[in-house]
Amino acid sequence: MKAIRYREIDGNSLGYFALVGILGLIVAAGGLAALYMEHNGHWVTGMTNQVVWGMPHVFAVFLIVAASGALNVASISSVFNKKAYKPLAPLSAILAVCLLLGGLTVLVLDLGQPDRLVVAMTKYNFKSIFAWNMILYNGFIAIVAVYIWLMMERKMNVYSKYAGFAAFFWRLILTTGTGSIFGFIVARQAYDAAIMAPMFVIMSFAYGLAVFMLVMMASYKWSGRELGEGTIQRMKSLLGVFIGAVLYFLLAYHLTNLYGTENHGVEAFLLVDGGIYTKLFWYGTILIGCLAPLFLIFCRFTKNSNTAIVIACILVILGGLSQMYVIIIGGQAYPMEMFPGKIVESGFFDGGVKSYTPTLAETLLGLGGFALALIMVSLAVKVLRCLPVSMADKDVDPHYKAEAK
Amino acid sequence: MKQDTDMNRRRFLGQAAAAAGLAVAPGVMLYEVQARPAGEAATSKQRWGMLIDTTKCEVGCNDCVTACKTENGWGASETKSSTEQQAQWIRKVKLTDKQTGHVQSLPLMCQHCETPPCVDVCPTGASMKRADGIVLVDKHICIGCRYCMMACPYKARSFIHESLSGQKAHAPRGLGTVESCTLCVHRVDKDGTPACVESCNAKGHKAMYFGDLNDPNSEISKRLKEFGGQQIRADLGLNTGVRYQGL
Amino acid sequence: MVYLQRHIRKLVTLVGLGILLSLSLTSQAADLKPVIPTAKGGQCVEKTDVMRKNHMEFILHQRNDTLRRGIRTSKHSLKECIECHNAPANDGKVARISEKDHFCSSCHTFAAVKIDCFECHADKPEAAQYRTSAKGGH
Amino acid sequence: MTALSYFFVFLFYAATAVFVIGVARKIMQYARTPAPLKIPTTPAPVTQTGVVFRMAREVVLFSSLFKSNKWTWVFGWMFHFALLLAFVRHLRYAISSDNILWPLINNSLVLAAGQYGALAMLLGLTGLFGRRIFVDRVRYISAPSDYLMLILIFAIATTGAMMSFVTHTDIVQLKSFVLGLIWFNWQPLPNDGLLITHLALVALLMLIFPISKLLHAPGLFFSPTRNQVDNPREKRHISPWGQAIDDAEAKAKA
Repeated sequence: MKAIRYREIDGNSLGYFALVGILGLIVAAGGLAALYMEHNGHWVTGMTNQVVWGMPHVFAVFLIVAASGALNVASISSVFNKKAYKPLAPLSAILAVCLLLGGLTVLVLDLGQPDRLVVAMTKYNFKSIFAWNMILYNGFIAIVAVYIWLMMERKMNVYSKYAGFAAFFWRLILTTGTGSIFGFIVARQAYDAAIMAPMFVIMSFAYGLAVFMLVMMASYKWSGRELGEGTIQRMKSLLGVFIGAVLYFLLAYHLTNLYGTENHGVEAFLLVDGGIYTKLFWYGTILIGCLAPLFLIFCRFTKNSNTAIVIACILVILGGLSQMYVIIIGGQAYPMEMFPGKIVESGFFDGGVKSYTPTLAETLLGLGGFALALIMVSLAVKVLRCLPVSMADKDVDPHYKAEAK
Repeated sequence: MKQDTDMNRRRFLGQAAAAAGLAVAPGVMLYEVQARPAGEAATSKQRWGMLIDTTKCEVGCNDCVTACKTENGWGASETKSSTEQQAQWIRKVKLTDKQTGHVQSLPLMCQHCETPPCVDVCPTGASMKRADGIVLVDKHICIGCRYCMMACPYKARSFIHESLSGQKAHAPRGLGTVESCTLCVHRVDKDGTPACVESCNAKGHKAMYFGDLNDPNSEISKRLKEFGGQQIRADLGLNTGVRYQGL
Repeated sequence: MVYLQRHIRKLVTLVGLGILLSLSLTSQAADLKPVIPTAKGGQCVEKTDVMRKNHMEFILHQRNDTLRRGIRTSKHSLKECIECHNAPANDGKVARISEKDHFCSSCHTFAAVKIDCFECHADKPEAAQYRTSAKGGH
Repeated sequence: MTALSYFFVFLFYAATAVFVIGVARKIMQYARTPAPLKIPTTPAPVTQTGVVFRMAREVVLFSSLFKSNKWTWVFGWMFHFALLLAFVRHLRYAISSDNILWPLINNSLVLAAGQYGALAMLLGLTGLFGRRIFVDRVRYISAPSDYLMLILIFAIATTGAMMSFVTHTDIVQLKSFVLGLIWFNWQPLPNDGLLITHLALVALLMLIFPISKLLHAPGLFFSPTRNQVDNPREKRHISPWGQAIDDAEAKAKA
């Protein structure tokens, strides 16, 4: 195994400019959508006083959760000392920061008063898990930035392990915090469950790794560098394990809910007769987001195909977005139980299932955040030495020869 | 204009009376002045609350809601928002028992909890509870994240979805911030009664009582002591300031 | 010398552009001071030079006292500022915040200081009515 | 009008004259200085348009500095960008509401960026200062004027930020003063210690700018390693005095 050499990608090809150009257009569209929303107010969105969080939050929460998971590769190398993952640790950390920034941008631009960001940064209510999250997000960016610096500055390399440890623990807390945003809401039937926190941690592992694998495979394919089968196969198996864990947590979440009679209503809504939410859960999350990728990863006809793995990663991401939609929007659409045993009617939509139809503006804002994260990664690999020149198995795999025998 | 003149006259008389009360002799009051002086902060000696007798609340009557709209200036000003986006500080809810078909009616608004979930979750501290138990939104530092709306078990809060103009001087409200029932805090601070309660009494229903829950001699305390009162979603243990009878 | 002349021509062009730019930066009308509408009468709650520098601090302090603690003194309250400084003219009408001759806008427009007070707060005394014909709007 | 106001009126006219004439003279000097050889740092653009892009990248992103030292780049770029934001915010004192540029100035995003940019500026300056103190190689080559410039700009930024964040000044009267300067209709300066210090330091900066290292601002454009096209084979590079020798030789041959 040779010493790993890092170099910027050239980034002068037509393909690179096309990529940055297309992403830039999506970012611009998202920016315009945000301006439009702020100029008019939220009446131009599908969000209402009944469904108060919408499409922007689906994307923002997904990106934030994926950000934490994108750090997987770096964590595995620094914390669990797996040498094969080490060369990709800088890319993993950079992707994590970019995804988080993308998600936070969406979250901030959706605020009713985005120009009061300074207020949000200076006034904290420490009882609020939301305020905690702001500290967790900023802290994550700071810690991972230091981590990236320690990994990229050769003479500081020896210390990168400690920053890796810090980042690892920090991001576990971060995803716990994000899950708790929902877990701590006692008011709504679909939330108010402690399992939300660990479930978000597990989801972050799967979504983050899927995004990372796509970014890694694209970077190597499009820059004409070599990426060994060993790396892909190793990560793909890991992804399979994470998807299985997500399935397990979903099962546990719904089974615990079903045990209590008071939750039968909301469970029936999500699992049986909730219309779009039921469909999204079974087809989106379970079929597209879990079972199909598992099949692609472990079935012996597809498991060695890189195309199948790319498709599996894309499906995991789509399934993740769909799961976020079910949790965030579905959880709000189900009526709050204020008067058990009564039929409730009012001039403020009490009693019935709330409707939500996202408009173009809020969807573009969400997509813009995704594109922003990806464009930042594209620029980062061009200006920073974070991508190994070769990820060929013989260059990075410490057990390569042993296996080749 | 007529109404304004009346208001001014009333204010003038009130001030004159207060001056007369003070003028008799230092330290001697002819009558007990109820209102807290303007320069004094609200304290936890009081806890303002409301009692709603659902047996007296008439199905189909909307007077409390109308009075609140008139008093605080919401309802007519939002022209672009859809009905699901328009503000609703107080609403009438009709309940029909699934088993017996018994029908009840009640007004529902911010319940002014002792331990309000909205205050707990607010990241900036804009959601706040005054010392005397009134739960308010400090719109100066509200960033419009709507987490309080997610957390409120009563769906009592509204987000303003469009630019407003022509607000009432005593009820500032505007784009991109969250708002809810203030218990007519501007009236309460002048020893007044919330507009909804006043309108309910004016109609002769007398289904709503307002007063100090900490004062055992207040009418609301006496009634609660005698007849008891329920909280909506009592299972959450929020110790609401708004109580219901006959629920 | 050809070399030098070429560069001098460039320089002259640049300087010319610079002068044009600086001219465009300056105003045509050259109002050196804002026209501040007069108040209802009497002395303001603080001295003028103190108000000019610190009115925002007073209002900020008062807003927290009023909203969070229920202290409703009128001395530094925005409502009272408006009562006195945007009092109805002879025709009984008042200016809107969007007009240059509203008391607050007069200076805030002049110095380009953005305020969002009137997104929520009333910009006129409770009883007063707006003018129908806006003048001096911006 | 107090004597102090008159003094500041005079000071600003004098400082502006020294600044404009001084910098113009320097630019003339740079323009006249011969570039005898073709020495663009490669890889360099091979067309004139390419050079414009390269120069733009240099001016906007400090790309050479980025390649050579990331820390200096972070703080340096942070400082310069914040300086731009602060400059744009200050334009509101010099232009009126009927100006075409007014919408740019009277814009909450730009105004807020300018205000909080002050903090970024101070952070950037602290970094640049720390570099001169803590990095051995840089400390060795630092001259007193290097420190002086940093301290001067730091003082200007601090006094400015204090007027924004700590104790306010009467900016309506300040704007009257500035407009009075532009329209030769002098107005009194607000009597405020912080503001007077701020303005005096700015005038000092303008006075010494033409003889200081800050001339790197116009100087960058005249840097031959950056402003030359990489086409020595396609087009022969002849310096003015080289041309003279060529001409003389040609004459002699003829």
